Amino acid sequence: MALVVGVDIGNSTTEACLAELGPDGPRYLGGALAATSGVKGTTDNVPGVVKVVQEALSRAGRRKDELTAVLVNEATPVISGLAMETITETIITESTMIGHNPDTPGGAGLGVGTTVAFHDLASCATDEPVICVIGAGVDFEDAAAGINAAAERGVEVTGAIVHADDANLIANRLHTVIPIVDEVTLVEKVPLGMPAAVEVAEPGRTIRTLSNSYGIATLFDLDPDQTRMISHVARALVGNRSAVVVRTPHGDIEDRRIPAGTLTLIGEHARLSVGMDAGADEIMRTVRRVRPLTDATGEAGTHVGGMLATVRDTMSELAATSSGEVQIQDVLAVDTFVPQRVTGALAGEFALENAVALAAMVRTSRGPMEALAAQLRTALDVDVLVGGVEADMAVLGALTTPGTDRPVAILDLGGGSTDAALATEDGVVRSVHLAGAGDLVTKLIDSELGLENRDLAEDIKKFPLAKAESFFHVRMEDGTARFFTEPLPPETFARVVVLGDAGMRPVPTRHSLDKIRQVRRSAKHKVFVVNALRALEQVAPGGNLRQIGFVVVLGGSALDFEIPELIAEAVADAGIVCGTGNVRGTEGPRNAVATGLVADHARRSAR
Amino acid sequence: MALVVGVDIGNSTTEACLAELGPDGPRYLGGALAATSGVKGTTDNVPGVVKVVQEALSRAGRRKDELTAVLVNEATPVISGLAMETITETIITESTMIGHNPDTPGGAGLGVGTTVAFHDLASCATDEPVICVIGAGVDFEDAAAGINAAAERGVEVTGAIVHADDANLIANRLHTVIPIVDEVTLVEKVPLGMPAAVEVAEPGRTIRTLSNSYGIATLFDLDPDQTRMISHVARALVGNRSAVVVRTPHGDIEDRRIPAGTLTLIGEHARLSVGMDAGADEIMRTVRRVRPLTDATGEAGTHVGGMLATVRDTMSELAATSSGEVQIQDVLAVDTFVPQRVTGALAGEFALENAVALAAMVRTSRGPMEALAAQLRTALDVDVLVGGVEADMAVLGALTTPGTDRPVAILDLGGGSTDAALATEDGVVRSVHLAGAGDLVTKLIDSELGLENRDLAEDIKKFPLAKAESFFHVRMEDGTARFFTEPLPPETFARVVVLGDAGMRPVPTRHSLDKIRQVRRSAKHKVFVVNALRALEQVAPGGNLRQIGFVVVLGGSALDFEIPELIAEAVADAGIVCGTGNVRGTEGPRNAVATGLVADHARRSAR
Amino acid sequence: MSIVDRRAENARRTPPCVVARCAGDDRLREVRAGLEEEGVPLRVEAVASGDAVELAYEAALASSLGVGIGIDAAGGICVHHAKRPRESPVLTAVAAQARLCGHDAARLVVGLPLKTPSEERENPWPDN
Amino acid sequence: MSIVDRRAENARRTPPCVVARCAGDDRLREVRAGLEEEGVPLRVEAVASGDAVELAYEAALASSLGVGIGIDAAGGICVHHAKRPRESPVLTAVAAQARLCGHDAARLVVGLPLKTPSEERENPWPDN
Ligand SMILES: Nc1ncnc2c1ncn2[C@@H]1O[C@H](COP(=O)(O)OP(=O)(O)O)[C@@H](O)[C@H]1O
Ligand SMILES: Nc1ncnc2c1ncn2[C@@H]1O[C@H](COP(=O)(O)OP(=O)(O)O)[C@@H](O)[C@H]1O
Ligand SMILES: [Mg+2]
Ligand SMILES: [Mg+2]
Repeated sequence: MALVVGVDIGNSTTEACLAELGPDGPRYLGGALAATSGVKGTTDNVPGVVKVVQEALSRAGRRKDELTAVLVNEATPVISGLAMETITETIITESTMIGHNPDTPGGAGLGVGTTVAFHDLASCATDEPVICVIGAGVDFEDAAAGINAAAERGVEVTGAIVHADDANLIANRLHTVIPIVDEVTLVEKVPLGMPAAVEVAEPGRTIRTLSNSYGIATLFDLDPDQTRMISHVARALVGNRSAVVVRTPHGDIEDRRIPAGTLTLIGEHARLSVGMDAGADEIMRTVRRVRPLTDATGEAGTHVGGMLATVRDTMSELAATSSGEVQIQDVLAVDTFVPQRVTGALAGEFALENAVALAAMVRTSRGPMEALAAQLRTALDVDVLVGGVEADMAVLGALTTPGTDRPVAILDLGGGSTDAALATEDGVVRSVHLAGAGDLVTKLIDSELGLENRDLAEDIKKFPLAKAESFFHVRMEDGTARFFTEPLPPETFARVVVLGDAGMRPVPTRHSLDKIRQVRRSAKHKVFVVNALRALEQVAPGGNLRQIGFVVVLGGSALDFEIPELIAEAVADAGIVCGTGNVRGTEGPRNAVATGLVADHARRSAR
Repeated sequence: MALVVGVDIGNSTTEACLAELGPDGPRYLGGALAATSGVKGTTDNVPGVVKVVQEALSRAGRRKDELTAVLVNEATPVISGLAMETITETIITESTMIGHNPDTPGGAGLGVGTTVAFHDLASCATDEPVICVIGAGVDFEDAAAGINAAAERGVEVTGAIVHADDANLIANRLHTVIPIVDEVTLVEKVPLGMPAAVEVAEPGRTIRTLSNSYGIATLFDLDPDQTRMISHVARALVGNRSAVVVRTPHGDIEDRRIPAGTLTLIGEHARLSVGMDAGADEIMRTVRRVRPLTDATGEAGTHVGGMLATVRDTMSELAATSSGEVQIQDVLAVDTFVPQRVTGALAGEFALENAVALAAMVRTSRGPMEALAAQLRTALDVDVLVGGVEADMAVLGALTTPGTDRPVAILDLGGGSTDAALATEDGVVRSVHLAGAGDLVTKLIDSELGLENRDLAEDIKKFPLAKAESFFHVRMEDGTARFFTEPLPPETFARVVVLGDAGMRPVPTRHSLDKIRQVRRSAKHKVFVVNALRALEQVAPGGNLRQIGFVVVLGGSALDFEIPELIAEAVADAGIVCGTGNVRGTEGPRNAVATGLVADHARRSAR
Repeated sequence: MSIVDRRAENARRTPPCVVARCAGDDRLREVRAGLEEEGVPLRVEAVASGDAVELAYEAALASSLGVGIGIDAAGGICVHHAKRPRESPVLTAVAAQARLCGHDAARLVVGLPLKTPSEERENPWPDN
Repeated sequence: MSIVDRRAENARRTPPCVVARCAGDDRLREVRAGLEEEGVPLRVEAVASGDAVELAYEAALASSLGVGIGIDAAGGICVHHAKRPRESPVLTAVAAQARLCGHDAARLVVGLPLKTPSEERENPWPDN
């Protein structure tokens, strides 16, 4: 009996399936998996393939010299690139607002007056209310004493802006209650002698006057035109517990749209351009209109241009073709946001700027497979057969999942690309390769949370969250609690943690558990649900999802604890049975192509 | 100098504005407000009017005999009705699944076997794996001993289903780790001798196999048709930490759509019918298509029919007309969900059923105003002038808000209706009255959270949330903490509380703070953002929001801490300055109509 | 140097747990079961006599988790927290509710709402 | 009847607060300010001598909130929690960080992440 091993070289993972071919078809003996060495479809893959083959053999207790053949898929190189471009920017042209949210502002209420430096408080006139600006180095007792003394002299101090984290310390020592905003890092930039308002809400509440355009208009006696100008400020302050607005002569805060690059999409029948700042929906509508896409270019000198050029260059190097011959076959645009420091802000305020993330995919017709096969033959000293269209193989493998039947579609959710194929009842297979998959999800999580830590973002993607509520218990994201007998490290205290394989890992940000969870789920939705629908629509007969009976979700990202469920939910309305694959009833969503290679070989040998 | 008081009789609130009319226009002396007595526009309003007039006078230190005139708006009766109809129902035709989430399931993993009653464990055969079903009254030590004994005898016990909250107690006493689902109230209904699977995830994780159609197919060796049947079960189990699936011969779980009533919308030019089960979007699209609406009817014998009939009857009584003459002038449909007990469930499982809530509004051309005026004249012994179109008056009053200018639109967010008016530069006023406002928000919060407590729902609507994390501190919904020196009552411990005016009030449900917050905000969005856009679109010149310069938000619901901000956010893209009104620079969003009545009267008198 | 009383501290050296002081052990098994089901450890100290509230408060002070249970000779049970005033326990209950008392003692540790219905507690919330 | 030591309990009868035991009071004002800014009360007990970690642990045991601060004669500061092992304090710091120590002691009470950067603490998290 022949002993064969099917090997699937993926972008990230190389998988093997070992089987003995008998008269009743293949008898599967097991499999193995390892990280792909080098870029898919190149001779760099040899070590990875050797590893999985040896591992599959040794797990089954078989020797290498028993092996009849190694079956390798036609590993077409697929490269994907990611880029992100910010399309809005918040700029404070003059210092008009301080919208930050210190943990512990002091006092409560609303104060309006002219800004006066603390050191000038002793000498200031008593004819108008003042807002006291307390710079670095002033002790809280001195600050309180100074304000109390001024008040006794007849100066109406209606609020204070403080550099240090002293708001409650000062408030507790004053004879009257005034709102105090503290931790204003750049307090020296607050203009003096200007009308200003300070508002602090009661704990748990948000400000009501400075977040209302007409509230600000009332305080500063603004005319309708000035009110229109200030309305951006009011909107930026919505949801804050404390805020300061200073009325400078020409102060304004802008929501600027950054002139972003243009993406040109070249289809078989049409060629359309779309600005990056039009947003993801518009870009994707344009992609759809030019479909099938044959290439895409980005405006030179912009991020889009740079990004597409990089993808093209890497690809031309691999395929040993000129970069002009490399063609982009799909693009996925996703709306996202990036926390960025506000230009001109006084307390290190961040604004969430809008951005568009772009994934592009390049696919060559055929990589240097023959060279790879030759080197494998030498390394393993066995017959190596290259063959079988990847999509056909994946479908064959997927159909070993119990409960499936044709018409069946597979969704292979990888790291760089989302691949789909449909096998109809009469055996025809149609397939499509789309840009954007697990790596884009990780990138979105990383940037939307401002982590700048890809590894942590990957953990957040893969594992549930919890919050360490004391030294001895954590609260899971589902609300249940878990008790520990060993005290947790102080670094985790009151922090959100990821419950990874290696234990708890704190997330070093101020985001709440729920915010992180929401970013995680929406990133998965924006990439995988969107791509699943795009892909199924393209392979379904007549674009009609109702013609698909079963969808089997495969690939590394099908191991995710919520992605398959998000997709199943999205396609349920079309009457589709959708679930995570369970290849050969044992392998879960892995090993479909490797298994398909064996099944295909067995079928051919039997004929 | 004339002393006049403008009085606005609203559906919920009666407001007064007192002013002295001098040569330079009105000098405002203050106002007052009280609950409206009786239905707006009827003689029942007299006591409420008398109350606010007297209060306004006494606050300003003036006597009743100084009063020259009382100005009353044309209080057109507006009645609104609310109804909710469930359009889906989850039914378990045979006992196939237990998807409930006990707080403390035991063990972990997946077990498959035939269900056996605990008392039969001692005598059962050893040839197949079993799932042990432990009924009420079995002690946990006996349960564990029984399972251990069976295991020693060679019976493979792979999981357990338990009546009491005993899962960990049993799991801790077993020699092997098996998944145990507990607190199954109706455990006696679990069919015996059937193949079943029990899955319990690690703490903080969710089940992976029983929530996957192909997972269930693998376990029970289902063919594609059976897999299609079971796919509803898999979807219903998504997100659970534990679950049980029993394979009964014809067991199935259905997502049934309830045949709901039909709503017929009669417009000036068209008449269209739409099923309630088509959902809110489709109903609202239909409303839009027949606009202007002249009447609506509900299919007799259905909820819709009943609800519209009630509104009609109440109205005909008030207006002393026949109910056939009463006409419905607007309808707002909102998608919502209602937690409902699953028919046929074994552990008191709830399913979130889809529902549609409907608000309808009836308006007569003119109520018994003359009778009201006559009674008022007697009660106050002063001249009573009825006049001024309500919308005109509201605009006049709103324009006393600093920073506003024409073209200006007002949005009057009340309890039963959302009213809007637009005043263009040349003074023309267009107005519209829409069904659905604050009371509908309260109702949505009440039903979506399953509170059955309108008063608590009203508090949740109005005030921020917190969670009592220990006896001495609460965490606010914005993440900040607040420390108390007196211990909080045990009833609040670990519970979500509303921070109302009367202190902390626990919310007696299992919903997380974030879930409650999300329901609250989405209810406000579904009613007020939708209605604000509908209203502005109807009053804007050519339906173009960009033609509106300023929007002033008025009425009781404008006092809400987030509704005005949600609306401002939604209209910001159209370049509109939107904020909460501040009538006369002092009154906030209240008193616009009363103030407008005075301003209008002053203008006429000056001529 | 100040006088250092190490007795309490020595007690705390043991793994963190809820402490129960029992003048009777009638329903102790049920209390223990409630805690075990919730996954929180318990240490039991037998005493000669005492009132349930007193015993619970002492137990709470002795617990490194600040949660104590007192069981008096008549089977009366009290759950207390070290941060609360002595005279204001978390709950007092009769023997039949022993299991729930165990659950609630554990729930105080891990921050879950109590299971005992509030009418059965000392200071019911006015609104409930 | 068992011996009841009421000393610790008497200390607890006072309103709930963090306890500081100071062998020096150099930076006490700063520590106090940190707690006050966060809104958590402090009770100070002067002692003749002692090591900051020891003092902090004793203080934590004496605190009804379970949080203690120790200040040694040299100005070294330690923040401790009664539920932690004696030898594993929440943080130890130098006099210059007194204000942050006050903040962090308060934050242990109200469940907010600590302000002191983790490199300056005893058991830094391997990943940070
Ligand atoms: N347990 C997991 N949960 C979620 N995502 C996972 C898991 N394991 C791997 N992935 C993701 O799968 C992707 C790689 O998928 P894979 O199928 O191995 O790629 P390829 O098909 O390109 O070889 C990566 O984005 C990785 O983050
Ligand atoms: N502080 C508040 N926050 C939110 N909603 C409020 C507040 N005060 C009143 N409301 C809501 O306002 C609505 C009544 O508005 P109102 O303008 O008085 O009615 P009407 O215009 O019909 O007389 C009710 O739904 C009530 O819940
Ligand atoms: Mg502060
Ligand atoms: Mg349990």
